[in-house]
This record gives sequence, C-alpha cells and structure tokens, in this order.
Amino acid sequence: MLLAILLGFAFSIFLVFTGKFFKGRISILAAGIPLALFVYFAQFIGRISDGEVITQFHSWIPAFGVNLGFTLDGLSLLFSLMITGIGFLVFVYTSAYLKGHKYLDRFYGYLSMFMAAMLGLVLSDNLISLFVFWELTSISSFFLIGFNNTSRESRKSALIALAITGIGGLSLLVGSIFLGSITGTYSIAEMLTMNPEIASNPYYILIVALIFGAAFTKSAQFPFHFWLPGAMKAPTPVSTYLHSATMVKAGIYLLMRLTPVLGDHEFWNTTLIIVGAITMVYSAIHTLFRTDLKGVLAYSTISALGILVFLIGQGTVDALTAAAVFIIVHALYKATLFLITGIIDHQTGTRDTTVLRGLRKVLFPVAIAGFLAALSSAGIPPTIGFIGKELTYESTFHFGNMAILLTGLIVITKILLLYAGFVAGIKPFTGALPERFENTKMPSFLMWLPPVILAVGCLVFGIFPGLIEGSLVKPMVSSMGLDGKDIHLKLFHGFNVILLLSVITIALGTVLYFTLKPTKKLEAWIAKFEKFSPQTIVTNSWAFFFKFSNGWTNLFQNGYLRNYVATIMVFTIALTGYSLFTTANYAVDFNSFSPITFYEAATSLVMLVAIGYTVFTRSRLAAVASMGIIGYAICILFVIYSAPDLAMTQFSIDTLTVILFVLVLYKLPKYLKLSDYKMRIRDGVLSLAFGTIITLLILEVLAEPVNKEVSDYYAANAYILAHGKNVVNVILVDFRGADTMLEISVLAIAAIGVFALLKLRLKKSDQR
Amino acid sequence: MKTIILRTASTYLLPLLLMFSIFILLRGHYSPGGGFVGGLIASIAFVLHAFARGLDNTKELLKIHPGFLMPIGLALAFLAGVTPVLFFDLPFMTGIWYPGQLPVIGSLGSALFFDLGVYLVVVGVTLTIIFTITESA
Amino acid sequence: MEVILAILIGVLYAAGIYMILRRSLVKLILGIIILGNGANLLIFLLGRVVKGSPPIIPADSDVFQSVYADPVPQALILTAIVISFGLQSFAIILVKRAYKVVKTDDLDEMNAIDKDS
Amino acid sequence: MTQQLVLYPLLLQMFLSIVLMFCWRKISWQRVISIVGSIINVGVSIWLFSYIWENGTQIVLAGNWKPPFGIIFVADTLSATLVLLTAISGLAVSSFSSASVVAARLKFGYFPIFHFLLLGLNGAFLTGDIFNLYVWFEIIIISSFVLITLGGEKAQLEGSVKYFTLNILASMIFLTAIAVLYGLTGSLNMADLALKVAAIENRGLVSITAILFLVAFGIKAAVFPLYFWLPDSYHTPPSAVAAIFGGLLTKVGVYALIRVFTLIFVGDQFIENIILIMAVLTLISGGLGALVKNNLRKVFSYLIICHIGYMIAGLGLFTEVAIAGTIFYLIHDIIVKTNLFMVSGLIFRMRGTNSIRNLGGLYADYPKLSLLIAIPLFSLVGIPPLSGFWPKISLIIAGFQAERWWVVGAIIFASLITLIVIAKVWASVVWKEKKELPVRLNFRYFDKLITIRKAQMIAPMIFLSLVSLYIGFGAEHIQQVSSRVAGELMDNQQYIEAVLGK
Repeated sequence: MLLAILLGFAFSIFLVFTGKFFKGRISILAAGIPLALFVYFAQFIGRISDGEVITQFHSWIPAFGVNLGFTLDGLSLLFSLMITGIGFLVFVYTSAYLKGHKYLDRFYGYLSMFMAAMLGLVLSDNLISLFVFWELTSISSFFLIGFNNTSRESRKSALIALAITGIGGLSLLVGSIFLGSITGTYSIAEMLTMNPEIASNPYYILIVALIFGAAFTKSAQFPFHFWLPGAMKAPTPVSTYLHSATMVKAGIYLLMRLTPVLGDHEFWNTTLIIVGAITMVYSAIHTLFRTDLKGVLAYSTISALGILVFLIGQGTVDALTAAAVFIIVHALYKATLFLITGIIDHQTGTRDTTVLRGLRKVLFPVAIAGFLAALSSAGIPPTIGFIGKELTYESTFHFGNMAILLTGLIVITKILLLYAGFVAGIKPFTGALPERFENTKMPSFLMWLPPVILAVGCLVFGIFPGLIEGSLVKPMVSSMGLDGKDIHLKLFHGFNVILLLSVITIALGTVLYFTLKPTKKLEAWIAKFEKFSPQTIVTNSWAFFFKFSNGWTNLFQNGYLRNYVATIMVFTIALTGYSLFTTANYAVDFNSFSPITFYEAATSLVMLVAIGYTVFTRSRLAAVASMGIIGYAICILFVIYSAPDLAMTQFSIDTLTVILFVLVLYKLPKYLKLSDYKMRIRDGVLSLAFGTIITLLILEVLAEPVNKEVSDYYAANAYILAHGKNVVNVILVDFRGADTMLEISVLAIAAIGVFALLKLRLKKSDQR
Repeated sequence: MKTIILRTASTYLLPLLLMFSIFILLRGHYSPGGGFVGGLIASIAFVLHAFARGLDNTKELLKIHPGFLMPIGLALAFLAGVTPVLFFDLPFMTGIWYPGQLPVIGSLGSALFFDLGVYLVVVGVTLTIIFTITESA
Repeated sequence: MEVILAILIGVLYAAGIYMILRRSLVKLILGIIILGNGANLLIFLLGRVVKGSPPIIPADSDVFQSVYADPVPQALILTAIVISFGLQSFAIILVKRAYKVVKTDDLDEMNAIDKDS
Repeated sequence: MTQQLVLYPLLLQMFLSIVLMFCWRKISWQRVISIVGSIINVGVSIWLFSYIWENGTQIVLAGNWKPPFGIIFVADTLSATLVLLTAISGLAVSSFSSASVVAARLKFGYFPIFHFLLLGLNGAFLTGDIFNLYVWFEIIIISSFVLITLGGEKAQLEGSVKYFTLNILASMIFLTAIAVLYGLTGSLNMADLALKVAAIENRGLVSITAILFLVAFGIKAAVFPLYFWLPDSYHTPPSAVAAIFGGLLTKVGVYALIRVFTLIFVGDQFIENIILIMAVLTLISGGLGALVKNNLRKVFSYLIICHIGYMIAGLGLFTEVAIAGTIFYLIHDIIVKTNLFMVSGLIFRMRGTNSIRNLGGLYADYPKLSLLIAIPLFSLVGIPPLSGFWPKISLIIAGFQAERWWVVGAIIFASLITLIVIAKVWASVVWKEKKELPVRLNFRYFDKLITIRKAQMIAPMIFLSLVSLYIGFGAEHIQQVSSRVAGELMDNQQYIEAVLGK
C-alpha cells in the first residue's frame, strides 16, 4: 500500500524533471497510474467483503509515535476506489480538456500528488500521518485552484481555500495530539477499544470540537462553506475531482473513521445533526438563483456534504448505511454533472444557465449522461440515487422524537437538490438550440466518455444494487463499528410513507424546476443578502484584523529608536523593580564599608559634576570634554583602589576616544533640536528609576558573603605556575588568554569596519 | 602644528617612545604594563610623528600599511596559542616556558609572544583608525 | 565609601540611559560610553574594592604576603574597556558616516526605511 | 588528535579569518579560501558531532587550567549540533556570498569579517565560561556591525544605528548581569556558577540577575518586547549577510537563553511565566507584523521574530518534551531561515527589487527555481512532512500536559499566520503576472551572471533545501538528537559533572 501511495508522489516528482520531454504523451502515462491503482485496490474487494481488514506497518518516526500504518477496510476501500476510479476518468478527461496547455505537465504533477495524498489520507491508521496527508491535500488543492495563476480571482480563491482548510488542518493536528496524549497512541485501530474512556475524559468535548473544526472546514460545512464555491475557479477536472468527489469528502471520511472512537455521545450527535442540517438546507436554497452552472453545482455539493454530516450525526445503522450509499451516489452523479459542465464550457465557452439550451442536438452522448445523472441526483428510480434517498428518509423517519423535524428538513433539501440536478443535467440540453451554439462541436471521446461511464454507473448500480451491497456498503458500515448484517439494498420497498415522501419530493421538485426561472437580475437582487453571509462576515473581520495588525505593528515598530529603548527599559525596570521590591531584604550594613577619604570625595564630586554637565550642556565639544573628565575621574578611582593597569588603560583609551570624537565632531553642526519638556520628564523618570534599581542592587550584593576561591587560586599560582607577578597581566595572557585573543580580534574587526565605512563607496548600480 | 621644534623633537621622540613602549610591553608580566598599553604608546609615537611630519612621511617611514600589522599580530598571538596544540599536544593557550631567566623579561614563554601579538594588533588598529580618519576628514 | 560608589554607578547608569533616549546621534554615543563606564565600575565594585595594594606579587616573593585587590574584575574590566573602545571608535565613525549620508544628527529623521514598509 | 577536537572549529575559523586578512583585496583568492575552508569546517563539525554523539560531553581546558579557574570549552550535544548547523549554513552563505556580494564589498574585508562572525558563533556555542561568552558575543556583534554597515548605503546606516544601539544596550545589560553574578559567587565558570547560584540564600537577588540575563539575551534573540532592532535592520544589508543573520544571529540569543535558564537559573516559577508570556506575545507580534509588510525581507524578518516565539515557548514550558521541541525547531529554523534570505537575494537579483507588490512572474520565467524556492517557504510553514512541522507536535503535547491553553493557542495562531503569509508571498511573487519594472542600468541581474556565479548562488539553496528535506523526512534522527539534548539540558548535573568532574 505504501508503494501505491508513493507512486503518485514519485510520478509528480518525475514530472518536475522530465515534464518537458513528454509534452503530449504524458496523458497516457499519467492516466495509467490511477487505473493501475484502481485495479490494485479492486482486487481486495473480495477479501474485504469477507470481513477481512488488511493492515500494513512501516516504522517512520517512532520517536514521535508517528508511523506509516495503513488499514484497508470497507471504509478506506470505498474511498480508495473512488479516488482512483474517478481519478482515472478525470485524468483521461483532462488529457482532452487541457490539450496542448503549456503547463499540462504541472497540472498532472499536482493532480497525481493530490491523488497520492488522498490515498494516504484514507489509508492511514496513524492520526498524525493522516494529518500529514490531510495537509498535503490542502496544499495540492491550493496549487490546483491557483492553476490559472495569472488570474487574480484564482489566486484569491486559492488563498481563501488554503486559509480555511489551514485552520481546519491545525485544528485536526491539535485534536489528534490531544487525543494521542490521552490515549497514549496515535493509532486509530488501538483507539477503537477505548471509546468509553475517551468519552468520559474531561477533554472529550475539546477534542471532538477540534476534530469537528477539521471536518467542517474540509467538508465545507456552514459557516466555513464559502471557500468551496470560490474553489470552482480551478479548471473543471479539479472541481470534479477534488471539490466534489474526493477531497471535500475527507472531512466526511474523518467523521466516519472516528465514529467508533468518538461517536455515540450526545455532543457528537447533536452537533453533527445541527451543523449538517443547517448546511444542507442553507446551501440547497443557495442553488436556486444561481445562473453559473458551476455555482449551482458547488452549492449542491455543499448541500450534499451537509446531508452526509447530518446522517453521520444520527449515528444509527440506518443512517450510516444511507451515508455510505449516498457517498457512492453523490460521487457518481456529481462527477458526471461537473464533467459535462466542463464539456459545455469547453465547447460553447459559457456556463450561464440562462442561455444554455438545446445542446442535445450537438452533444448527444453528453445529454444522455446529464439526463441519467440528473435522475440519480433527483432520486428517481431506477437510478441508485433513488435507493440513496429512500435510505435517507428511512433513517430520519425512525429517528426518535425528532423524526418529523429531521424528515421535514431532509425532504426540503432533496426537493431543492432535485431542482439543482435538473438545472445542471437537463436544462442545457432541452428546448431549441440557439443560433450561437449551432456550430458547437462534439469534443474528443476522451472527454465525453468519462461522464457517460459514470452516468451509466448511476443506472447500473440502481438496477443491480447487489453489486455494491455486499462488496462495499456492508464492509463500510462494519468498519464504522456497527453491525451491517441486515443491510439490503433494493429499489422497491413496498408502498409505505417513505415512498410517499419520495413521490412528494419528485413532484414538488419538478414543479419548482418548471416554475423558477433564475435570471441575472434575480441573482443580482439575491446577492444583496450577501451582506449577512458568513463569507462577508469573515471578509470584514479579516479586514478589521488586518487593520489591527497594522496598528499593533506600527505601535511598537514606530521607527523611533528612543521609543524602542524606552520600551526595553520599561520592561526591564518593571521586572527587576518588581523582583527587588517583593523579594529583597534591604539589609545594608554600613559598618562593613570603608570610610570616605578626601580624595575619594573630591573625585566623586568631580565626576558627578562632569556627568551633569555632559548630560545638560548644549555644546557638543563641552559634552565630549566633560565625558573625558568622567573617564579621568574613574581613572583616579582605579588608582585609589589599587588597579594601576586599569588606570593606565582607562587613561589612554579615554584620551583616544576624546581625540577621535574631536576629529569627527568638528565637522558636525551644533545640537539641533531638543526634545520637548514632557519627553524629558518621561526619560528622566525612566533613567532615574533604572539608576536607583542598579544602586539598590549593588548594595544588596555587597551585603552578601564573598567567595574568593577563583582569585585566590590565581594569586597563589600566578608566579609559581604562570611565571608572572603582575597577576592582572597573567590573567590576561594566560589564565584567561582566550578572552584577550578575542579582544584583539574585536579591535581588528572594528578597525576594518572603520576603514570600510570611511573608504568604501558603492557605485549606484551596486546599491540596493 | 608643524613647528620646527616639534619636527625636530619628533625625530628623537619616535625612537624613544618606541623603545619605551617595548619596555612597557616586556615588563608587563611583572609590573603594570603589557601589550595593550605598550601598543598604545607606540601608536602615540607614530601619531605624533604624523602630526609633526605629515601623514605621508609617517606612512613612508612605516613602509607597510598599518592595517597590515593587524593580521600579523593576530597571527602571532594565534600561533602562540596553537603552538602547544600543534607541537606539544597540550590544550590551546597553554603556557610554554623556556627554562631559565632573562634580564628585564624574566621567564621567556609563549605568553610573551602572545603579548607581542597584542602589541602589534593594537598599533595596527589605532593607526588604521586614526590615519583613515585624518585622510578622509 | 562603597555607598557613594554605588550611588555614582547608579548615576552613571541613569545618565547613560537618559543620553541614549535623546534624539541626537552624538548624545546617543556619549550615553553608550557613559553606560559602559558605569558597567566597568560596577564590575569593579562588586568584586569588592581594596585600597593601596595592587595585585602584583612583591619582587622578593612568590606569593602574596598581605591582602591584595581582586585581580579578576580588573582583568575583566580591562577586556571590557578594550572591547568598548573597539565598539566606540566604530560607533563614532558611524556617526560621521551617517551624518554625511543622511545629512542629520537627529535620530527621528533616520526613518526613511520604515516608510516604504 | 581528538583531545582538542572541541576547539578545531574555532581554530579553523580563526585561521581562516587571519589568512583572509592577509589576502586583502585579492578577492578571487578569498572566494576560494572561504569556500574551501567552509567545506573543511563542515567536515570538522561532523567529526565533532559524531564524536560527541559517541562519547558524550567533551571539555577542553584553555591554557590547561583546571576548572573553574581557566576558561573552559564544553561541547555537549546541543553545542555540537549548533556548531554543525553553523558550519552548514556558513558553507551555504559562503558560496552564496561569493556570487551575490558585489566586488566592492568583498574588497573591503567582507570575507574575513564573515569568518570572524562564524568564529564568534561557534565560540558562543562552545564556551563554558560566562564572561568568555560575553566576549564571543562582542565578536559577533562587532562583526555584524561591520557587515551590516559594509557599503554604507543610506538605508544600511539608518538600520544599523538602531541595530547598533539596541545590541550594545543588550551587551551592557549582559555585562551588568555578569558583574552581579561575580559579586555574588566569585566565579565565572558556568557549571561552577550553577552550583554556587543554587546555594545562594537571597533568592530575590538571583531572580533579579536572571531577569537581567533574560533582558540581555532576549534582545539578542529578538523576543517581544525587545525585538525592535530586527525589523528595522535585517532588510538593509546584502542578502548574503541577511542570510547568516537571519539564520544564526537571533539563534545565539536563543541558545544563550536555553543554556542559562537550564543550567544556572533553574526552577524560578516567576521567570518561567514571564518567558511564556513573552513567547506568546512574540508569536503574535511577529505574525501580525509579517502579515502587514510588503517587502519580502521585512516579511521574513517578522517571521524570524514570530518563530523565535516557538523556541522560547518551549523553554518557558520547561519540560523535557517542550525543550526537545525547542531544539528541533532551532535546528529546522537555522537551515530554513538562512535559505529564505538567500531566496530573497536570488529574487532581488532576478528582478532588482524585493517589494512584493512589484514582484511576480517567477513561475513563468523560472519554473524550476520556483519549485526550489517552494521548499524553504513551505518548510517554514511546516506543511507536513516538511521540517517545520515536527517540532510543533512536541510543543503542543507539552502545552497540553501543562494545560497552558493560551500557549497552544498562540502556537496555532502563529502557524496559521505563517501559512497565510507564505501563501500570499507565493501567490504574489511566484504566481502573479510579471510586472514590468524600469531596467536598472549596470545592475547585475541574475540572467546576466556567468554560469559559475549562478551555480554559486543556486547550489547552496539546493544544499540547504536538501538538508531541510532531510530534517523533515528524517525527523526520526533529528528527534533523537533533540530528545537527547533535552535530556541533557533538563538534568544539569550531567553538565556540571562533565565540567567539574565530580
């Protein structure tokens, strides 16, 4: 299985380097991969339907508990077949749809990367590696939505999609890690037995909420749904493959996969039912007034995803069976509808439902496919859509005391979706052919065959539901932890309420289809309500957030050095001051200090005056001179306190610094402006506070006991071992010689810097 | 500045100060002094010479660009540091001492070469900085 | 005397910070130098000061006979002073260059780069 | 041979700097010496790392004075890892510099200073003496001052004044902290300090000292609210300089924080909380800044800040898992950030600007290079399984265990912002249509470079991209290293015993 997944990645990397050589021929090569994988996965059908679960394990990063563990059971098998099967058709379709496109190789690269990631996602048993693949699907989706990268709209949509699914991805990551932390494993298989413990864990709600965050964003649930219509900017094969058949179902997959681990809890069920219900009704209504075929399909896809979430939320065998069947139903008809939309767009150049008519005369096979898909979407027998719908009604109808409400909601949704299916699958082909479409040509069979195959699937599985019953649906329901023994799929269940509901649905839907005529005007009028849509709210809050970021950044990073210094000082003073005043013990023993002599007092006084003068004088030269005096005063202190070497050094350095200053300064003008009064007060308070803290700190430290172990060692060994009597110099060249080595390096570097600063002049062209 | 007195004085001052700086360098291990202060005194000697005779004269006298003293000094100090590593299999900067005593210097060891390196670097650095500033002032 | 030194150091720190907070580039450099002096004295004082007995072993002896000043802080300060000298001379030249190129000593005007975001 | 192994990277860099100084103005020589030297350095560093990995912490006593009296160099796994990473980044930037830095700058000591900077970095990672650490820091900052001003353009000078002032301020605070520490303990050896500080009764004083260190290193590491120098200066020097700065300079601050707060100042709840709050605000502030900026290098600068937050958060959580996350992130970040700034340099050479608004069309003009650029960009975001992803697992686990939800929240927030920012960058720089810009006369556009120069620019990117791919896909190995480092750090007795030999 690992190889199966890696194949796609390998191919996309392969294309990076060789894409150019293959030009037209990559299509066949590319389409061969999903086909081969489809066959590979199909051969497991027998074993899986016998109840076997095939697992594989590769160690990857045991240090994190992250491994490539793969599980092939009913659930992952169905998804794998969908991914590779529809993948194959989409690959074939693309070869004609994007024929001769400059970047066809890139497109296949992204597509096969996506396929591989998606396979990895559904096969992974390890939550973290699942997350890895999950993110890879988001990223490949980003690249595919932005495939027309010079279009501003495409880029924007790609960004929005990535941002929304990115939030979800992180939510999944955190949820998985938390789940892993409380169970001690990331393996889903190992978690299966821990449901009760997990449900009673105090973090249960948090974890489930995080997992929901992932599932809802990926599967475009309200209020995160709006990225999906935007994602339709991608070329049609992408919309078909990622944004209807596979990737958006990753969220559904996740919920199904974790049902046995996290499900069967009130929070789980209620949230899913509510969110699913809102999504399915809300976006079904949205399909009504759309005039762009892809827009209609996008919203009907969201609605269908809502139905799936809604069913998973119910969590009964009936509901999950319905969900399992509906996934197949939806994949078949929605992919068909998208593909034919692509054909229409490709051949006629428009997707506007208000002008498209009568195309059956020029695109006959496509019309057949559209018709079948529309029937299946409407749930009209004998398509498989009918079975799906019956099962759905069945489950809601028996769902305790909420049955009436839930059934009502799902019926309304189904009525609206019928309309949507008809608009996409039937409307463009009926009626008279307008003149402008008369010259429409049939596309290559590579393009029309895939939707026809899928549409035929809708019919065949409807007539012979046994084909999927034992092989796919039952194992799938069992892998969600339920007993799927009693599942029997059939077209006709006898005359009962469910059938009546079906009839009502079909009747009302058909009426709706014939009465409602969306126009551009109507669409524009409806668009006014966009003000209240989640998309607008998110866009506006984003704008606000962006403004806030700007304000925040400029508040701190305002370009004024003194503000930076002030902030740093405030921070330092606050922390040290707090510590000093809460913990210190103010024990200053004045007796331990040495008495003050005249020289010391005089030197200190001179220094104080010099400091004051340096700070407040208005002449630069005077400031420099008095700074020199500070240095000399320190020099005298060094002499008094037995540090002759220091005094010598301080003296010469101080003199040199003053000389340098004077050399530089006499070219500069006088001090220009002075900061205002308030500013000086602020700075004065800040600096005095810091000075005070330093003084107090010194007194505190001086009250502590002294440890002279190190200097005693130096004193004792300076002559005996290091052959020197001036201990300071011995330290400099021997005990701590490494410091001195670096010190002269610092000097050398500084000199080079000075040299370069003064001598190096860049030519204009060399500048930034 | 370029008075005759100073010019004449600098002729004698330069060698005198240089001698003094070397003395300070050598005695550093026993009394206040050392490579750093020694280097500074030597630089002052050259700076005075430059004031008196003009920068070009001093440069001519020096033959090489003072900046060149920096890598030489660094190399010397570095060698003093790595010699024990390379030849004696002792750690970096370990003092290597010549047995016996010399006048003025006292014990002769790698520390002295190290200090000499410091001296050269300091001369190089100070002169580079001051000469560059004077040139571009 | 230690108290007076402690206060002196506090004043040096305060003056240094105050100067750094000014708008003039020259004052900024002066502030840094004063701050550096403060830090050096701080090391010196915290290593405990002793009067009149430099850490030089008497010529006639192999070890110290009496109390001596702690040589370690002195060595540290020496290193620190020299390093500061390197940094300061570089800073002073930086002032010169900045003044030549930006044509001002006012730090508030040195923000052109922040406007182009 | 191996007795002095710890010092070899230092001696080699010192040697290179001196030799390069002798080759003043002979820039062809300098290019060759620098690249060859850097290759040797990578070899030496690998040797050191594998030796440490096999034999545990090694020490060298400079001057052969027994600890705590002389200066000591200590290589534990953390130091050896960082030395190795410095060598790798150094090699990449050395090659990149020789192509992208203009000859005028090379003639004024670019390469010697560059190697001094690497020397300083290695020294800071290897030293076991707190004052010596200060001196290494000074080597680093003076080299960085020279590099950041080299060329003396207006923007460079303006940026460097801020860079200079705030870094000097940090050094002064660092020096003050050392003074206090020496006053309290009379020692400078870090292992010895760990013992002596633990024995001090006046905990208030210890706490204040720790805060001073926190501020000093916090400024270097660019942590909120101390990071201001970074966004104002990192976009001004040549991109090769920015690459080594972006990759390594702030990381020295992070290293110092890690070292000091796992070895000397341990177990102060107050400080740990402060660190956590700073980390969270750093994550947020950096992210917000990256979001609003429109200059490629400014965006990256803010991302540096933002991602420092992850490492600091790990330090603040202070569990073995969290520290392992910090170390992993550190390893990833050094490689990727270096690469990113080289990318910005490459883009600059291609188009003559780094303004995101004016960029575009890379995908059409340079499809393969665009994909190469994608690797560091998306590694930075942490698209799994690329390198930036894995450390987040450790950090989130640690946050969960400590029940610090706000920390986890900030980590997530920062990841999301990074994702959005990078996607935005990608969309407008790579995807967007090319904008016709006025052609700059005599500007050395990428297309005009001779092949060898092109190779010198592209090869290091490929090299670093491969390294970051390895970090991502071979996360097992990196995590082993990180866990081992975290284990060593959390048990500071191990370090103390290795140094003082008790």
